[in-house]
Amino acid sequence: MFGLSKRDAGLLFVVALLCLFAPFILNPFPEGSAMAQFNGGYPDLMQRLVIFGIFAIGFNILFGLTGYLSFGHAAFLGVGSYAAIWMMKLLTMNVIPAIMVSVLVAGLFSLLVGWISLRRSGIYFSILTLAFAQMSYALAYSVLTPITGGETGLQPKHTDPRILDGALPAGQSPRANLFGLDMKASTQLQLGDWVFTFNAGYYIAAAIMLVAFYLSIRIFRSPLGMMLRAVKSNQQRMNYTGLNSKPYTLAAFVISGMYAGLAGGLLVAMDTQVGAERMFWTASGEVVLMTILGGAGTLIGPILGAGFIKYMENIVSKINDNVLHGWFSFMPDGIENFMVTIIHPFVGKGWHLTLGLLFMLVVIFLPGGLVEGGQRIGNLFKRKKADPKSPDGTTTTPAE
Amino acid sequence: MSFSNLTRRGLIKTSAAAGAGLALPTYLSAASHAGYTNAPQGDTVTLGFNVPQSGPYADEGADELRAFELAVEHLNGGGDGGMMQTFSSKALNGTGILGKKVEYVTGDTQTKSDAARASAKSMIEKDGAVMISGGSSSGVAVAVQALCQEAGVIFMAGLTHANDTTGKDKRANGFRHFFNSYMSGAALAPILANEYGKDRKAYHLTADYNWGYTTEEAVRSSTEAFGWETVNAVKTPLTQTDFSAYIAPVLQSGADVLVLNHYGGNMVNSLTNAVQFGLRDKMVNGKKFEIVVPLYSELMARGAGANIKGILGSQNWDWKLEDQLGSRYSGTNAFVQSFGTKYGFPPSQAAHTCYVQTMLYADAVTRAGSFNPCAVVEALEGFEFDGMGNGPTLYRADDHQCFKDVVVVKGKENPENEYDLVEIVEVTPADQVTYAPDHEQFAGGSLGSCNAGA
Amino acid sequence: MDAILLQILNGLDKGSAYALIALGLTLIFGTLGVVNFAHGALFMIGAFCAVTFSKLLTLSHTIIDDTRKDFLGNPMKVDVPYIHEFVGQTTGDAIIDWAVPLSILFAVPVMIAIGFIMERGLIKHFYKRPHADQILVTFGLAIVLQEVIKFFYGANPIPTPAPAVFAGSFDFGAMLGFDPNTIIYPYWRLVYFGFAAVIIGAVFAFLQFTTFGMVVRAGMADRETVGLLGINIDKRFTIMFGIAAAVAGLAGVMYAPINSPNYHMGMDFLVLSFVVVVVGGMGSLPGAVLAGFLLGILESFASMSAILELIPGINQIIIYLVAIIILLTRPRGLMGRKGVMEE
Amino acid sequence: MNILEIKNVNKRFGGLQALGNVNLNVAEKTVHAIIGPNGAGKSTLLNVLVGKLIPDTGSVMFDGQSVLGRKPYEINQMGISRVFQTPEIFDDLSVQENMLIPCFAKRDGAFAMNGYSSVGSQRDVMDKAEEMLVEMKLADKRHMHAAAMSRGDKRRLEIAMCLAQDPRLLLLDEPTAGMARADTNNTIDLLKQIKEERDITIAIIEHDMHVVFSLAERITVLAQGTPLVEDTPDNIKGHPKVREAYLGETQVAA
Repeated sequence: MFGLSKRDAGLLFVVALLCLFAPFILNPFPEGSAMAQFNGGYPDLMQRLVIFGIFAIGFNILFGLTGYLSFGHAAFLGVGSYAAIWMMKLLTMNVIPAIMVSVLVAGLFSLLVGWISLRRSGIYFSILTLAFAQMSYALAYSVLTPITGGETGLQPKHTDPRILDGALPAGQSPRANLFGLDMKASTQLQLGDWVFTFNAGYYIAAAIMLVAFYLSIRIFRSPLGMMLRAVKSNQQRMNYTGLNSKPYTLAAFVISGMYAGLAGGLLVAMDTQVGAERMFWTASGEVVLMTILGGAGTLIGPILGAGFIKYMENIVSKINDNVLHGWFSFMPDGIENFMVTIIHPFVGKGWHLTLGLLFMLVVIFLPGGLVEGGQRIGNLFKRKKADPKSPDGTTTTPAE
Repeated sequence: MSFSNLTRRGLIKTSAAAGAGLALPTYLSAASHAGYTNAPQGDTVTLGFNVPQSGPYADEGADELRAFELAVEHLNGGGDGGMMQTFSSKALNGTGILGKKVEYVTGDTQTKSDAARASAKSMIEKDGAVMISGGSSSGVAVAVQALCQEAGVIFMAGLTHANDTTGKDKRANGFRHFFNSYMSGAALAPILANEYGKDRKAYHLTADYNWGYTTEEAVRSSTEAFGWETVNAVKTPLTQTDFSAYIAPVLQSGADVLVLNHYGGNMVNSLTNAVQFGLRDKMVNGKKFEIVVPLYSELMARGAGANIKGILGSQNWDWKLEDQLGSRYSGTNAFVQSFGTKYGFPPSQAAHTCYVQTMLYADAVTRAGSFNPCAVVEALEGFEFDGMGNGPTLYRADDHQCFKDVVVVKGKENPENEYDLVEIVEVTPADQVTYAPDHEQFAGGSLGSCNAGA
Repeated sequence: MDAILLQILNGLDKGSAYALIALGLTLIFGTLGVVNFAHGALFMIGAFCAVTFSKLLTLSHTIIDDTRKDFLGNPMKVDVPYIHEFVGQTTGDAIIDWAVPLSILFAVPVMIAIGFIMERGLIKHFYKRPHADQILVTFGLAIVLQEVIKFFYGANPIPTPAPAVFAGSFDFGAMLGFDPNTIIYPYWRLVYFGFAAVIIGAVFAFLQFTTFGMVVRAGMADRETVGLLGINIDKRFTIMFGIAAAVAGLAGVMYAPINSPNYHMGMDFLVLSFVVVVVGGMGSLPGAVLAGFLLGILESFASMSAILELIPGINQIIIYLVAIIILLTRPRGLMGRKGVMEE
Repeated sequence: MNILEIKNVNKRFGGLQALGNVNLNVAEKTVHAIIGPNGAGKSTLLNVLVGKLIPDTGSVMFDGQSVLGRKPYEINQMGISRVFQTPEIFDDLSVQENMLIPCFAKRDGAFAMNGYSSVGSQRDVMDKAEEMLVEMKLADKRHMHAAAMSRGDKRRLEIAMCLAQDPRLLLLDEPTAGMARADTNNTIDLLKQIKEERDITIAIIEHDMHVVFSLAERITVLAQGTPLVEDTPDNIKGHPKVREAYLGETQVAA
């Protein structure tokens, strides 16, 4: 199907189903119940999950396949975002030109950065990419303020020219749209105590994510993907097999830069604003963490990692003591307060602590990331003895 | 402690069909609400408090959150009512807002505009918040204000001081109680001229981002009007931690005043460094060298420790105002009393502004008789009030900026405890810090019109 | 001229801080082959050792003073440090005043212990894992460490002043014949410079002149061979990790008066220290020191207003720009060896 | 006809003369061994041939074209494949993938943006790789992880990968170094088979005299960076200069 093997097509199908039914899957708890705090099925988070999924999928093409660890990919995301918002300010609020230009601009910028940084390998490469990203961030925050808006960032305003759009009716703010379909348009479905939200922007972003995922599967299964894994495995043998590893790594770098630009453009399409912090080194580090946490070099891993981190950031950080008291209110007062005291450091303002602990636990116990965790659970159920040396075993399959 | 479960949109509770769970699916579009975003249904209303809980401003965020919780308690009739006793508008009566019990959700802005917007969006989309408040930087305030404008909810800014928030980036759905860079400059300049003389040479170190730019511009133009000369202005990176390279050349320039347009960690470090260099012990041009920090908070003063002693700066409010300057600032003691009783220490200016913003919002809704953002905007525009700790105050309709007296403070020489770090030098009356809505430092934006959302 | 002298002086001082932080990082790289993203956190914990120690010194009991009122009108609670009761107020205040230098005595055992626990409990299991895993696990650890500090000390910076005798600054200008006040430098920063020089010298001497150091250096050059010689290199590596942690911690302790410690100061220094180490060449101790001074001096020059007028914003990017230029012209940094961390 | 002509090649490393005036010709379709004691310059010479080192003076012509100044991958594309002392294969890939990569390099050249069609759909390359796997008796290990193979199999795979490119010159750098006797004999048999079945020139650098004398048609003896003698194996065996300068050591090595 679609030129994919049965297994890959199955994976794509599963991801497509997950995307389609995300509003249900992410909202498992009824409204008003204590557990509703864990519901993530609102448009902004769903959009972020798929957009950062795209970012991580792209990053994985570089890092997962070639092993080149870029610490500057947030710069491409940021540059894509700035390109998109400028399209919206100058041309039209339609998201199509914004997204296309963001991919293009990020691609060009990554070509430049990659061309220079790929002269070095290992940690030297990492530091070069980090240096470019930090320079982009520092300049965008300060001297480039006329172009980037600096600290306050850029948002569409009434007064922007927008030459392709007609004048806005009085009292309306410019809204990102796809040929008139507002990205914020939502429909709600109420089933008993449950409420599910279907958002236009989310489904557009999810569709783009599926295309991006499909293309990444094709790259993984193609000779290019194999060559990129060869780069990671043994560059010496590659060169002595008549293959020039430089253009291969550069291709991977630019492709992943374009994915980052696409994610940046989509972020703007869904939420029309850009701030320079998007390019700070911690943002670059975040996509590294997403990819490793999910399982670098695996197909589905980066999406899982991105979802995991963004979900933690948006859900756990919002749990305050009030919510905790709500959860444990059925207990006697003493125990209730005790439970709240125990959990308090790990939620709300302590969400970073939980994240840090989870990073450590995953790396220590699941070296292959969340994907390995899934495989282990799967193997438990299958009760099958997996030979770790065989290519179908858990530790060796390079592209699951 | 009892607390009912947080609800989203509350609409489920009232839906008769909900209980059965067998009813046919009901299709709702956002537009079928009461004509504006997140119209509260049922007997509760949800407010969103979006403050920095991680990152360098986490402590300031924590103080803001305390104030919000206190405000909610007072609105729902708990505690001693705080400023509701002194507030000139008597619309609020401790039964929530328009009879609906106030509930709230919290989020972490991380002092990053992206994270702040994500958090605010989750409050609007998931929790059904009808008003967002909080924040500790202008970048976040501008980003969230723009979001609230698009989404059709009210934004009551927390601590944001850059001119841009009610200048080039102002929005109809956003309101700022806190003062701004221009006001700091205008309030400080006469007192600086008075204390340090009119023949002074100033050297500015400015944080290299929007707030820094507006503050430098404001302080420069105000002090130059009093005869000061600006010998140099150097921009410093936000990520700088060691300012020695910027401070070392100050004395060589012949300047006799150093103005630190820095906030937060930048200010704590640059001031500490400047004092280390012994600048304050020097005599230049026959005058004692002085350092000025246009805006500083109680937390920054605490971070700077003994270095803050004698440093002049401006504040939006101080908890000693009413005790020291009398009943013009009524409301101050009421607030300090209830905050101090609940938490054991006096509130910061960030806490004050967040508390007041919540009260003002609740009052505006009550007076308007509706949660509709456009009705709230109308009720707040041009609203004159008193008894909220700042003396008579105006929410100007032209730019949604509050105009009130500005407090000029000085680091205390012998603080009695860690909450008693500043002393009030003088209060610059509101009319001296008022500017025309089209003042050049605020040019380039327009409010647009209010957006009620779906 | 005086402006340039001043910035060189300033750059040397800044560079000594960079070099000191980078030293421990490159030591761990070189000996253990581990990319330690928690190194910044060790620096931060060092600074908080100073904070903790001065808090311990000022440990107080509370008495109620009925003659004074607090802000709510209740009787004032006054804290009296125990140390005043033990050694009298004057001596007690003098000891509190010297808290930062004294806390070195407290920090060294604490940091070595933390280093041992980290290495034995965590890092040891990651020697053979990919660098990416090392980065993730140490980054996770760094987050956990700083959140723990934040939980106990809050997010606000905590002023930790140097002893009063080091307040103020030394006038080099007057000494060299320039106008007074043109080249001044704070006493405490000069102390820091000297301290950094001593620590760096001590680490070098330790590696150069002791048998232990020789084995470690041999291990840095060729780990397998040393292992084949039957030397228990693991134990030595644990000790090296403890030393690296102590060096980072001491850098933090003495830095506390320069910038008030806060819980995220480690992250602020992390990127910078990595840049320093890489520019110097992975695993090269002299390289790290050289790069530290080079970047410190260049950063100081880039912040001069004459240069900023010429190239606006150069102070924002100078470190990264220099790193790029050096890495492009010298593939393994200033003094890096081939094959280290290039895979 | 000579496929490889090395003329007056000199290479110094600081004060060390690694190669001194090397003149050496390899005739087409022969097996030519280069022997010599440690430090004789064998590896330096090899590195010059594959483009890893550039000599200070002299010329190296492959099939009438200079290889000097070309990158290793360009020289490989000219038709020179190299087998390393320790097998250099793609450890993280399966045996089949290892085999596919040289086949793609043969078909598509040094770089091709072939990122959309799956590997499996490119039948010509798949078939070629399969053919090689069968020929080299690796077909049953097709799905095995390359790193998991035995040393002998890795060597076999590496040679197979080189052969898949149909090189005109196969360079072998001590192909049996560190191998057990049985593996060494297998490798010798394999190389003999290649020599018989394929139209190929083989240049071999070897320590092990057993290997050299079983395979080589001509032998060059290198000592201190300079060719000492070049002759047939039989003559080399009896050559007094060689015995004196070299064979004493080889007996130890063998």
